[in-house]
Amino acid sequence: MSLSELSYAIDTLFILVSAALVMWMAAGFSMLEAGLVRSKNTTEILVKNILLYALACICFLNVGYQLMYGNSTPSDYAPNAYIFFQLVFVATAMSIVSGAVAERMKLSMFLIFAIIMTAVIYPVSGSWVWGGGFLSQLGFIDFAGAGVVHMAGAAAALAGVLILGPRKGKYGHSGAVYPIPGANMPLASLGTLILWFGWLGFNGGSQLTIHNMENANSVATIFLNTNMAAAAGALAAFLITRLIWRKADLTMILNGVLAGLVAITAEPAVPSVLSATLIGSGAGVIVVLSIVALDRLKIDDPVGAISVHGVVGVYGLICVALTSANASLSNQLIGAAVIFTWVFSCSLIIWWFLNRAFGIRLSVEQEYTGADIAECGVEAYPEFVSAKGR
Amino acid sequence: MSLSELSYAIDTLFILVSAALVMWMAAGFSMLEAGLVRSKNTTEILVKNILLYALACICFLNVGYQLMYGNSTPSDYAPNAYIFFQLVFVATAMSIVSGAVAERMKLSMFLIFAIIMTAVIYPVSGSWVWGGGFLSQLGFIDFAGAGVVHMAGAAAALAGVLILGPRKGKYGHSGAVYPIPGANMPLASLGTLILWFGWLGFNGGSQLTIHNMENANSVATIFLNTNMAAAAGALAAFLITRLIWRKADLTMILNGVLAGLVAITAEPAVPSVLSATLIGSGAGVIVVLSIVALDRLKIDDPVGAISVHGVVGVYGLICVALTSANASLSNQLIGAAVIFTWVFSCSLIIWWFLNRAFGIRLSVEQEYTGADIAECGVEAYPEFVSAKGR
Amino acid sequence: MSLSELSYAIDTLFILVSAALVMWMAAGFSMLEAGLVRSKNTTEILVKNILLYALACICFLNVGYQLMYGNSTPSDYAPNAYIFFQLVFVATAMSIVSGAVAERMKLSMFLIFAIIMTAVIYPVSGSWVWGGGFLSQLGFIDFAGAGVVHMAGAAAALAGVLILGPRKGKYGHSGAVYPIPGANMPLASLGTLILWFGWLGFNGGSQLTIHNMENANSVATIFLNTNMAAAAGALAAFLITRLIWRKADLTMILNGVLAGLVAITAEPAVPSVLSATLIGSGAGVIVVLSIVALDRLKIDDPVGAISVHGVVGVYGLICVALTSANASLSNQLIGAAVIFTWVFSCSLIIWWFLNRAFGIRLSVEQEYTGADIAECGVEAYPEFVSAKGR
Amino acid sequence: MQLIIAIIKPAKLSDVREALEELGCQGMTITEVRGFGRQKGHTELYRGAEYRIDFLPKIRIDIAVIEEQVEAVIDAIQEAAHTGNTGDGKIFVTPLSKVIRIRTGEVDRFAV
Amino acid sequence: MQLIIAIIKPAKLSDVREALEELGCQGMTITEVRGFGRQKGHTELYRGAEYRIDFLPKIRIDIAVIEEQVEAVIDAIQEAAHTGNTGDGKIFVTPLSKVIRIRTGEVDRFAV
Amino acid sequence: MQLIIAIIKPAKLSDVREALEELGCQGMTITEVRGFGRQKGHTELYRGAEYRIDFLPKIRIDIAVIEEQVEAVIDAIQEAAHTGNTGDGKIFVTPLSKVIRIRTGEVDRFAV
Ligand SMILES: Nc1ncnc2c1ncn2[C@@H]1O[C@H](COP(=O)(O)OP(=O)(O)O)[C@@H](O)[C@H]1O
Ligand SMILES: Nc1ncnc2c1ncn2[C@@H]1O[C@H](COP(=O)(O)OP(=O)(O)O)[C@@H](O)[C@H]1O
Ligand SMILES: Nc1ncnc2c1ncn2[C@@H]1O[C@H](COP(=O)(O)OP(=O)(O)O)[C@@H](O)[C@H]1O
Repeated sequence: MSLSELSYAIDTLFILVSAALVMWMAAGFSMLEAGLVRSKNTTEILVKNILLYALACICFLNVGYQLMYGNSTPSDYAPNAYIFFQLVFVATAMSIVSGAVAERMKLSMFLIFAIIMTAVIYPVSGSWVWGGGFLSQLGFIDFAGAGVVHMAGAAAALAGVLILGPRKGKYGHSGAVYPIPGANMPLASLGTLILWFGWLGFNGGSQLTIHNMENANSVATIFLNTNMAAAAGALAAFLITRLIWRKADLTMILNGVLAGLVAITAEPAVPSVLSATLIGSGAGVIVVLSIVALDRLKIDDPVGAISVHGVVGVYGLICVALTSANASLSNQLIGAAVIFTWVFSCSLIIWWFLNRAFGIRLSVEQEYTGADIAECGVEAYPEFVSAKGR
Repeated sequence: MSLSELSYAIDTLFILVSAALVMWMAAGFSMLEAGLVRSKNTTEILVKNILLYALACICFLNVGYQLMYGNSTPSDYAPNAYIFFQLVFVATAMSIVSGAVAERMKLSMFLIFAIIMTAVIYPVSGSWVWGGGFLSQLGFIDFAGAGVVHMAGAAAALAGVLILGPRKGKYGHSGAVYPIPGANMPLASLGTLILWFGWLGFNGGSQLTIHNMENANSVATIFLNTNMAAAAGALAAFLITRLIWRKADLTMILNGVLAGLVAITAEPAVPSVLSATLIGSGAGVIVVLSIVALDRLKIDDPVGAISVHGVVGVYGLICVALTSANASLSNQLIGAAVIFTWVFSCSLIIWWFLNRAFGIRLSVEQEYTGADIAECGVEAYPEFVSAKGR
Repeated sequence: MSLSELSYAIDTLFILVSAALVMWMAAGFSMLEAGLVRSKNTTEILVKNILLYALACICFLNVGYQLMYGNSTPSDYAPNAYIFFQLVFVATAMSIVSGAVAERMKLSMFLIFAIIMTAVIYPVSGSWVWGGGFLSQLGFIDFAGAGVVHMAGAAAALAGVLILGPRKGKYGHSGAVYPIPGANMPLASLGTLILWFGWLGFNGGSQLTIHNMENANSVATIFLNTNMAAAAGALAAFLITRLIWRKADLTMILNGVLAGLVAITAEPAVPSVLSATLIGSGAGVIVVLSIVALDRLKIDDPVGAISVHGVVGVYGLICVALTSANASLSNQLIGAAVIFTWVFSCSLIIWWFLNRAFGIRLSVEQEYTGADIAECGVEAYPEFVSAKGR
Repeated sequence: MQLIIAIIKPAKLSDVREALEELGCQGMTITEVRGFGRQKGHTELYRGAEYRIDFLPKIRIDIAVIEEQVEAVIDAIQEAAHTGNTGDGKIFVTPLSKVIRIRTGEVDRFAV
Repeated sequence: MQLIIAIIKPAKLSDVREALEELGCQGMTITEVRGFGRQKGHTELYRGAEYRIDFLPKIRIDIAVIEEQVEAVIDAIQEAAHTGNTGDGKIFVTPLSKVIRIRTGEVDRFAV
Repeated sequence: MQLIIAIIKPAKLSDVREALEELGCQGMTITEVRGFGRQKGHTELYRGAEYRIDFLPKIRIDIAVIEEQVEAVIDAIQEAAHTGNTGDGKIFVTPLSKVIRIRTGEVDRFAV
């Protein structure tokens, strides 16, 4: 036993704990989405979330990892810890998509897209930033993946939503928006709190080592900043909804939490704790405005994923230019644009092709009856009488 | 890399993991309270829980921390890890309040109180015990906060409940108590299990260092004792309810778990594992009796927070005198009395003032319709038909 | 402070974190089972899960541990950390039983059995494998307890189910199977994801040390393999149900996840990541077939515990012979047979005796009204109108 | 025999039940319904979009009574369910050609 | 045309439905209701306070039938829903002045 | 006075409500019911065992109307609830001997 072995052990433990927390985020997305869809589509969204996680692990491990990182393996900690940590990141990106396309997409089409996204699309743009590719050489900074993971997921989601169209009954004539409330608010809140918890591992673990004072201090700062950004996001979203609508809209507050988390993800270690709070507050405001704006544009996103991960992802990348000496605004914008263009175009082509070839949308009758009966055969709450009929 | 750097790293990691677990307790309180209120007040209690956590972080970081600990910073581990750990403790204290005043208090008044509680009231009494103040000099022992955190939260809650009064329909003439069952038992159970899990970090992390054999053994003992006290609390609460009412009242068992946890919090490292089990059993019995007694006194506490955290908090502080050589019964009682008096008086004044100035209670009509519609605009389970009407 | 003290600290931290994750599995079993039973039996299954955990801790600590491990205590890490880790394992075994006998067994009988199981039955067979007993000397390999914990739990469950009989209305004349859907699919999914998360600690922690490169690499491999087996189990279960019934049966996918986890538990450190994936896939297929087969045999297991933990547990033990050079098929089969025979026979005798002496089954009227009213006095979702009447 | 159908505010259910019990009514059947009428609903808000809830929770009571009791039951319900605010509800009376008690096969006045 | 309203025990629903199908009834509508009557409810316990649940879950079946079938349907329901214990429920028969099938516009005997 | 009971597809509720409002109907009461009829249910799958769901979600509308309005209301419902597929539902009309508004005590035509 030597100092360096102990250091190896502690870094491995640190990464494994972080990776476990990120794995746990799968439960966060599952519960968040299960809470925000109607009860007739709840079983199906759970199936999607579990299978996308499974597929992400298998596809990225066997294909994507190689594409993204080549054959390099770390030596300061267990390589398999690193691989596990990377796996769960891909699943996060894919989880973002499932929420945005919920309640109307065929399960099979979604799974096919998940395979391509996690095996190819994500790893390619990921390699540009984290695999030593041209964006990293340019000086584009994205510490834990506000762009690589979150905005990428949102870009794929946006492409899907554009091809798919809104849920039946969401938009009326002359700009009317008919809200479609989710069935289970405690579940949505639980999901958000799981994500808050897991995000400490997502951002903290991205430091990858903790074995000396400098790294330990960084990791601690990341934990604190991540938490403060989320808190500030919640509060800002609350204040603005209360200001505009005089009500405390829970789902907006939940989106505010997630927006704070996404925004700080781009660079959680450098800002002061006050800056992190401000970054989070900005995210909380932006996400509320963005959700309303997307609804005006008839872009139907049941859980707000495009706003939370996409719009706020870009905002987070821009913030890095303000807080980090090494970053420049232009590089951050170029990086964001490159990733977005790549993921969005690939996704658009694939969704479009799948739609032409097989149709990606449930039939009107199936959408009306609900994806649970159509795809899964069992309802989420079979014993409870629903006040909405179908 | 040196031994001391590694030690710094491992302690930092230990505190961060513990703090993350305590952060996660926010989900525990949210789910527990969301399960124990009626469905018409569920969205609002979720809003309260998330916002109080956010406010606690922001207020304590910017004001309270300074009040409580001055400018001292630790040097054996990352200061930011320590700050994060302290933040989440404050949120715990405030979570206790939200449960007790549930189903009838205005959201805005609650949030104003949360600001004052986390910025001033808690830090001041906290400084007396953990900031080197007079109670610590006296020899008052409260290892992880049975008094500083839990009883303090319960004192603030009690003051609020006294000003606020019981929920409409809870108490009838001539001492009749009309139970108002919570809407979702699995959620309440989940919340309790989250708290059980998170409490390992709450108590364990309070050791603050783990880097040598002595500390590591202490932390392990804390984990084991904390778990045993919770288990014993559950069992004792079950046995006594079964004895008295011939039924296994789930919510009493859940309160028994939490009572065991609160009781051992005062000193989890010193008692033998058998003593910890006994302390937990006592807590399980006391909490059941206390809940029934408070109902007799028409002190309406929907989740049992005052009994669990307050009555059992004092009991826990007293137990320290029995198991710990350094503690004396009189000092423990003085400490408990001082903290209670401070927090209770300040809270009473603030609640009273808020009530005079703005009214802290929802209107009768709003209470009847439910806080969800009144404050948040959306129901927690909008699709499910309720058998209770309103 | 010395290298060996730091190593002691890091191993202790590692075990405590793992143990906390295993403790958290109690929430996983609780939610899984609460989701898969009908709403009229939900409160009671929650009571059972919390009490069995409490009993397992108390009985194993005071009686079972001694039986299983004698007086040996570890010296490389804190003994209490080790004890806590062992405790939570026993609770896992017992949790398996509660699911299989759900919706029809008396609470009191279940608790009595839990005492005997955790104080005696489990520790005795456990000592043969992990306490240095004859099975370990034989060369039987069961790294983290696919046999010792999971198959043992399933054997006790099977004995219980045989004495107890199926739920009223489950099986009709001439082989008809009437499905009895669980009340809350999101809860079942949450439970499964909790188990997935916690299982990383269950398998990872079983390595017990992480302080040097070799151990750290092993632990990392275990995390990765455990995750991959679960992912593959989910996918395989999905593919086979989709193939046979053209639907994505959520509960089968959840069982596929758990089957993958159980199978890899027998030896998670040795197989390559590809082998782990294959082992998991096999488990996913087997579990689906086994569930259908048990239904044919009128063995009524509401949550699939016997298939997931029993049938797949044996499969996992067999797989060790294929991937591990030190294992032989015959030894694995002998080990499985010995444990099964011991646990099954003891359990059968006890269940049989309890049934003779007191009756272990609820009355027909109670089963019809639901265990919640009969045993606990409060319904799980008192406000929601049920479409099933009773 | 008449079947009296009363739509009332949920909060008034226990008062009505007690009033009916005092009259000697031994049975009734209730249903969760939602009513639309002069009483206006409320506005909800979800993700920045407002919408109106027009159907309000009400309780429907179905009670079969013999002719002699019709007036007394109507009066009792009206008194107990009355708050004076819109939305108090309605009472509908419809003729019954037959009533049977399933358990005993008794009919009409012996069945209620 | 008569509208037959049966209040039965939930557990008896499938028996009743089968009996009615055998008679050739092609349609019916059911509602979850809660009944108060001679059958006593049960006591629940919540946090140390006991309370009685007086309203028990029942199923209400509404079935419109032509005059010729009234007796047969009543008999079939009574037989299928009978257990002999209190709480078996009631059958109410009320006259219908008109029945319309929405899909086709057919009326009365062609509409049921 | 007649009580019109319409069983319709849930998706048609808002159309029907709007049609009735246009006619000047100021009140109605709706109930979640489940219907059995010519419209076939669907097959569900749970843990490898299939089963049929025969009762489909429907909405029941109860609306008390004065004689002069009966025909107009029936026509309005039929038109608004019509899709032409099996399962569109039924309208039942049953006589009311009395209607009372609880709030004011007004009766019959002044009460609806
Ligand atoms: N014509 C009607 N037919 C059936 N139910 C009605 C009718 N009018 C009102 N109701 C029921 O009575 C309830 C109360 O009616 P509303 O017009 O709001 O108040 P009020 O009876 O005080 O004038 C409504 O919510 C509805 O359930
Ligand atoms: N007068 C009544 N009007 C309407 N429903 C009634 C009436 N009496 C009884 N019921 C319904 O019939 C059910 C059974 O009645 P109950 O008196 O308990 O038993 P039984 O019919 O065997 O005497 C009750 O739960 C209630 O739903
Ligand atoms: N005889 C009946 N009595 C009461 N309700 C009926 C009757 N027949 C049909 N219904 C109701 O009408 C609904 C539609 O009937 P169905 O036979 O499916 O279609 P259609 O009316 O188009 O022929 C059923 O779901 C049921 O609720």
